Amino acid sequence: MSAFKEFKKGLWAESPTFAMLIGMCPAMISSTAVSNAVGMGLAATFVLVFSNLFISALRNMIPDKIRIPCFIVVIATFVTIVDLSMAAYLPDLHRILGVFVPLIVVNCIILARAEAFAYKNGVVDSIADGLGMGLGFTLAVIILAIIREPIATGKILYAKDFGFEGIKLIPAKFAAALVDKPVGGFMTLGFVLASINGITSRSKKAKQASAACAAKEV
Amino acid sequence: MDMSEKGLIITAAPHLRDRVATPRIMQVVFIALMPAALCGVYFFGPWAAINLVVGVASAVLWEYAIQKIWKFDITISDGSAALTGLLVALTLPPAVEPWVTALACLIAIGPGKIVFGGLGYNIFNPALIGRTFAALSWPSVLSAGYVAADGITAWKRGFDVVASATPLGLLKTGEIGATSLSRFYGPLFFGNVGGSLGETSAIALLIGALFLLFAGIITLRIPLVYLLTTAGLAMLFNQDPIFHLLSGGLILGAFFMATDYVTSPIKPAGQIVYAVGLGIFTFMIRMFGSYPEGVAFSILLMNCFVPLIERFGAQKRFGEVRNRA
Amino acid sequence: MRDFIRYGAILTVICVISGVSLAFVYSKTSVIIEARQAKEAMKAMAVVLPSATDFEPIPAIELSAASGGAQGVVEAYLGKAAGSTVGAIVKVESAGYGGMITMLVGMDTQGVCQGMQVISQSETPGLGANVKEEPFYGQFAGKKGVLSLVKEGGQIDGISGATISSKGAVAGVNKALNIAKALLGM
Amino acid sequence: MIVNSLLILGGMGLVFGVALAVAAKLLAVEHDPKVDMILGVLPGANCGACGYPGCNGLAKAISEEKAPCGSCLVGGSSVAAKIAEIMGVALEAGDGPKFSRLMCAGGKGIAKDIAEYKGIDTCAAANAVSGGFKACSYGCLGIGSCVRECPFDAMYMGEDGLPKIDDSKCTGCGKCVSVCPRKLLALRSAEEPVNVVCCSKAPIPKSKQDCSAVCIGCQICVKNCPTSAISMNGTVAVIDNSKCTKCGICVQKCPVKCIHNLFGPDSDLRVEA
Amino acid sequence: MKELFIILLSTILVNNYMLARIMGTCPFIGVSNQFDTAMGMAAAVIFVMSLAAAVTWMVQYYLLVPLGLGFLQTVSFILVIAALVQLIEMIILKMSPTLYRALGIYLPLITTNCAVLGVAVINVREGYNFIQAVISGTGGGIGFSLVLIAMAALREKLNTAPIAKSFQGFPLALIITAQMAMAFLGFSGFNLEKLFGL
Amino acid sequence: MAVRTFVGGIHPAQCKYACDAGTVTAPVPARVTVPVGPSWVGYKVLAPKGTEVKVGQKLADNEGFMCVPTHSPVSGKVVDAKPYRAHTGLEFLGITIESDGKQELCEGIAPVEDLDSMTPEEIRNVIREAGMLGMGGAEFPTHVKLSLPQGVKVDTVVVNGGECEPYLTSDHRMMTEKADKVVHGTYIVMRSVGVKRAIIGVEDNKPDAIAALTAAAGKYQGIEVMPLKSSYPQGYEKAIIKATLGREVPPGALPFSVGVVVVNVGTAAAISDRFTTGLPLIKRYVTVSGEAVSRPATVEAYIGTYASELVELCGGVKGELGKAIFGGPMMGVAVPSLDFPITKGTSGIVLLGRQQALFWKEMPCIRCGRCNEVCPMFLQPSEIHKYALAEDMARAEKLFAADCMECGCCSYVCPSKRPLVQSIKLAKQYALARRKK
Repeated sequence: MSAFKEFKKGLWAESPTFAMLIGMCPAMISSTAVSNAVGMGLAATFVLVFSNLFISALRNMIPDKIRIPCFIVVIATFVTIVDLSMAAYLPDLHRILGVFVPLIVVNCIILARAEAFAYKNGVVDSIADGLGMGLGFTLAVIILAIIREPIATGKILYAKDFGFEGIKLIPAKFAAALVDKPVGGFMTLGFVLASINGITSRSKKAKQASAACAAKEV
Repeated sequence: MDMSEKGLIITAAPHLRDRVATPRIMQVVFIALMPAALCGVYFFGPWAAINLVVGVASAVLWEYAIQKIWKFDITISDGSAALTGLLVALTLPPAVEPWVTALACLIAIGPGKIVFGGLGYNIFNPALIGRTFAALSWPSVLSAGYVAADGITAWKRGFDVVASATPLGLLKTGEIGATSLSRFYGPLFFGNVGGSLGETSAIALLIGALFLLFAGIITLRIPLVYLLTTAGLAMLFNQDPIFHLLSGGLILGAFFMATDYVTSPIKPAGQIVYAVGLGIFTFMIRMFGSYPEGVAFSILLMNCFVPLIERFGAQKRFGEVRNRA
Repeated sequence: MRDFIRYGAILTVICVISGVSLAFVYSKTSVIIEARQAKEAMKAMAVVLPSATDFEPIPAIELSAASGGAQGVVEAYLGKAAGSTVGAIVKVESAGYGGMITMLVGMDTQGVCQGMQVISQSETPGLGANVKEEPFYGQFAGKKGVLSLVKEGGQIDGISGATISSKGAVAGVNKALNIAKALLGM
Repeated sequence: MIVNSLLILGGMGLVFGVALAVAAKLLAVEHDPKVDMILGVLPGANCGACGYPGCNGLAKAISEEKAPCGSCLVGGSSVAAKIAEIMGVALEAGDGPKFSRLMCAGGKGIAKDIAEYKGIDTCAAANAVSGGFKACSYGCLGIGSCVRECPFDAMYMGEDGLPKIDDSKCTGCGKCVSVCPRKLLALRSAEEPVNVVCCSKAPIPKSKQDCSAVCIGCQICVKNCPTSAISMNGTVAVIDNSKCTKCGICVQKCPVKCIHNLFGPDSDLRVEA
Repeated sequence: MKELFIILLSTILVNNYMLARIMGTCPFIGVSNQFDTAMGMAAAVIFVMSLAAAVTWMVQYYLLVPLGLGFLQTVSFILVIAALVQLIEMIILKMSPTLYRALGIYLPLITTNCAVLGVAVINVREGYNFIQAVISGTGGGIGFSLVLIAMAALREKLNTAPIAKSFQGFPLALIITAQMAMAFLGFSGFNLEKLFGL
Repeated sequence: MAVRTFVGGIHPAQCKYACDAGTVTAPVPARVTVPVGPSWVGYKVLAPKGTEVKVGQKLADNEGFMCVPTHSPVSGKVVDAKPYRAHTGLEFLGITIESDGKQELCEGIAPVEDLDSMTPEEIRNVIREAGMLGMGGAEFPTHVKLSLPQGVKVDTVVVNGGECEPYLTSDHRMMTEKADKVVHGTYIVMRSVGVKRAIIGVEDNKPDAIAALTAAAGKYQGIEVMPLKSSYPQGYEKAIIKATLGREVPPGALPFSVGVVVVNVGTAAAISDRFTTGLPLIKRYVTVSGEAVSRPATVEAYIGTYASELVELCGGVKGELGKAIFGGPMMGVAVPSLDFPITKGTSGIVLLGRQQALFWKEMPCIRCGRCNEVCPMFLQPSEIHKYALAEDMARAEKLFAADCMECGCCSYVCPSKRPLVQSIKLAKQYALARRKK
């Protein structure tokens, strides 16, 4: 039960990208296309789950003073595994994500979860947390990609590795190439965050108003 | 009757105010840009006129729509949106497809201005944000919008256009040499040369600039230092300084955009640092960058550093005696 | 003192485990990666010289002799089909607008260009970067002789607004064709 | 390859592990664990009502015994108790939670405006312009700087033009008290409900034309208080809460209705109004 | 000499780690809301990046390359960087508690500043020699710091602006970052060799 | 050489309607309320309710150094002596006298015969006893100004004839009509501080005043009349020192730190009055002007006269009254009604119509920098304003908010019509309060 709670929180309420605002660099790079987003998201999730697993399992062994180097070695190991596998099996994605695959190591999400959660919690909860956070990151990146990809290229779901040609949404002439660049990523994330803020504050207000009404009736 | 019951009005001193008001300043700048706009329309034909109208109208409409949707105060009456729209149109190619102008205005007004809290708080020159976004997003559409400046002939052709390159573009591609460019002086001065809608006619821009100077809206500090830095660098690198001064958006940028109050430093020393930076970046991008023109980029770049520039430099108070160590 | 040993030992153990597992994964994947890279290179070569089935690299000395000391020649292959030479592929670099454009150019034994592929470039996106798009590179297949842009009275439609990139690409193709001719002894 | 990688990474691990261990020994810094514990208990609103820079500052001050355990106004008694437990001291017996209360009844229709103010929309600014737009120079200006200052959204402007307090949200942090340029807000606990809600220091006799709820200094309350809890402090009556028995006689007798029970309807008092 | 200057200028302006390579976004957004903190962070980043560039270069060319262990690059680099940062953290805590308080949680997070690992990896990819690598690290640090400080000044200036509630804080910071990045695109394709006459 | 002036400042429309109207001498009012001050705390009322008083009789006094006595401007009976809400909104002790119309002089009112044999101390004492306050509006006790701290040497007396506020003409009239008295008063001030040189600075838009003063100054050694550029705030103490002598008074310092004593022309004339007629400060020139006054004029009025009476004297209110200002429109105080008595520092009453007084639409700051250019104190009003509005008073203080003298130039020129001065004043109050701590 608690494990499910740990899993759920990462998806939205404590979404690493939308709520905690960490791990933004890979989000910027990989949200240019839905396929890249899925690739980066799953890679990060894989690393998160396994690093959380190992760190929580070893947490009683790792002394406080050298915990960061230990965490980072564990994380880097899994990242390298992902990097090598991706180069072997998904070369096109590997080429697009380029230097950012090894840089998953320094994706703040992973170290932050190791530090803030896995080091303090049990193995099952940590796996759940890692999975939740990872999928939360994936979800966030996909949302960004769903906005960015069609604006930038006019198509959506283009994935060369899998032979998807993509679905045409707007004529290529109108596609804003800049959105494909980090500029568009930052802008998109900024507007998405603002919209989330706006929606949550509105729903909060509505909740308060209805609560106030209820209070009056009583 | 109701009013007198409220009693007299009390406010803090002073009880008199100058007649110059912000909307008036916007109007004056708008009018000062008219010679350049009319020159552009004359030389480039009907598309230019359509783009000007689309720019101004869409900027005002976007501002109205965004403020309406977000339930902000509607501020279109301050004239800044219309001015931004005009500047967007003037900095875009004359015959660019009008949807580009309209979208550039959306970017200028939305992310360029309103998200910062509206007029007075924007960090970057909104018009240039819009223009640069368009230039980087739809480069091929934009490059197709540069048309020949034929005056009457352009009007006779109507909506059929003849593509043309800009002098800086030719310089960049090496189609013209770096020296002895004096044959361009005349066209660059009067405006019968390829380029953005409002940037080609130096004489029209200078008339507007003089008007602004006499109206007390701008001082010469930023434009002059900017132009001198660019010309100086041109000479240093064995380029033709007059060609560099007259071509591209330098005059438009120096007098009408670099002097934008909101996005330039207030203190005189800061203004000089800002203007020197503008000159350096403009010339470097023109010479070594991948874009033929660097005015828009350099203004945006220096905009980033304005608050930083503003933080430096001690303030001299009245009567303050500096310690002589 | 105990801490020194303990800290050192723990970190060492973790590192050792990491090192061993990585070495294992590497040994497994490196084979696949190399194979794939080779296959990809082959694929690109197959595009620029469709008639060949086999590609034989040309030694550097021979290549430099053929290119006559020209700058920006990277490598070259002879295309073979059923044992006989059907053409040559030359990888060249040519100055574009934002930097070097690296491309692969294939030519058959008749001196007809069979195709061109841009391997890497750093041109302006949306403009010069279009050299890697089909509408541009597709024009080269089937062309013969010294190529030039339509603007200069030639056969190749340049990319509008990206004269330097287009010119650079054409110059690169011309250079490659020349070398290919030399390699094939034409 | 496996051996090499084993040696390299293992060696690096050994070197850095030992280096960090040495550094930890050499560069050890005294750190009071109490600070973290107290910080964990504090609400973390960083409101600054305690007078320290954020909760962190207060935690440090408490741990160094520079501030009393009950310094956090927002946290109230429960937090104070927890902090006292951490610090291992007994909590001083304090009074109940305090709430902000407005000591002015001069709302719309009661206190007169003499001018129309235009300018910066804060009470302090309006107060500084010709002494304010109200006839009474001591009454609430009703611009609502206190409402905007409240970090807990506990205040709102009532329809009578005076600020109102939502006790369910008010933490008694005192921010509103400090922002009022006329010092009209005060913190009161439910133990001290009866108050003279007028602060006018204007000379007696005061003009009832300016405000119909002004303490006119008639001393009827003083004379009628059975426990002599009311006295005149200059130009206004004040109630000594230690003597007040909440009988409600003064509330009933006040001719200008400027003595209020600030916690609930007047019927809570023993004598009905 | 010219060559080193080109590397320096290129890492500061043209290939700015933050705005052109998009590395270090989290500390960039996180630490730029206060000017003084940004200054402290800037100094720390320049220092750590230079040091990381130097040390990782040695690891690469004295350990990994001779033994053919290129695939251990990520692990060994990050291990070196993490340990170094932690040592520096301890030193700062000991020597200047004020600076430590100002940097707060961001000092350990320099470890996860992608720019630091990024500079190490990129130095190897570019095939820089030792001095070039160090210059590239310092330049990267300066470039990151420059935009960080400019950003902090921008955001402090906006503290008094009437920004819509939903845009306050991170959303606006991201939008500013986007516009700064757009301005920095002006440097793209910058031909520094030409500038220095090479 | 160009006409001397200071750096910064503005040139507002002059609107000096009452300039040519001559001076009206107000009749003896039936009732006056004489404010006791400057700060009424600690004042001893010498004429409590019910006392019969005569013209020039001392009503209240305080031993304090910063205090001057108050005298009755009329003869009659004290009907009230209690704090009242003055035009500034502060509470003042006011002594209300019902006049009997006889204007009997109090005993002991006599001119000073032997000025030349008096010591500076004695002169200062006479000035104090006559209740002299700075009549330009600041109401700073004159004898305090003239009492220099030990070791401080001054070389010049600057007489401030820079009446730069629009509408106001009282000093102008005073200088034209009573040039002799101004010059004589200047001479007395020079004696009291022992200097040989005095400069009467007058803006060059008052040629008749310059002519009259030059003629009068010829009788004395060392008194020079200097035309200054007509610019606001030329009449500000530090500005006029800069304009006349080119010296800059350091921040937070008083004029004597650069060897100067500044007095207002009105004060000089009042001092002369005391020495030649024996009368203390009981009358002053007040300009009643503005678009909402029927017949703008300068009135010689008794201190304590109600503003409403003076307005009636000038033909009453014209049109709809929107705003009434005590003092000039740049630095004066907007009052809630005309039911306030004038004080020793009230140089004018300006009435504006409702349309004119309605607030300008406030817009966001566009950072045009006009405020920086005009600030005579070289401050950055827009920045201080920004932080003051954000209630970041510490930062506002760091930008030297306390140096502001509230001349109003920044608010005047602001194209976005922002309340710069008001906010800076708040920051200044904060700074001063903090400094007191």
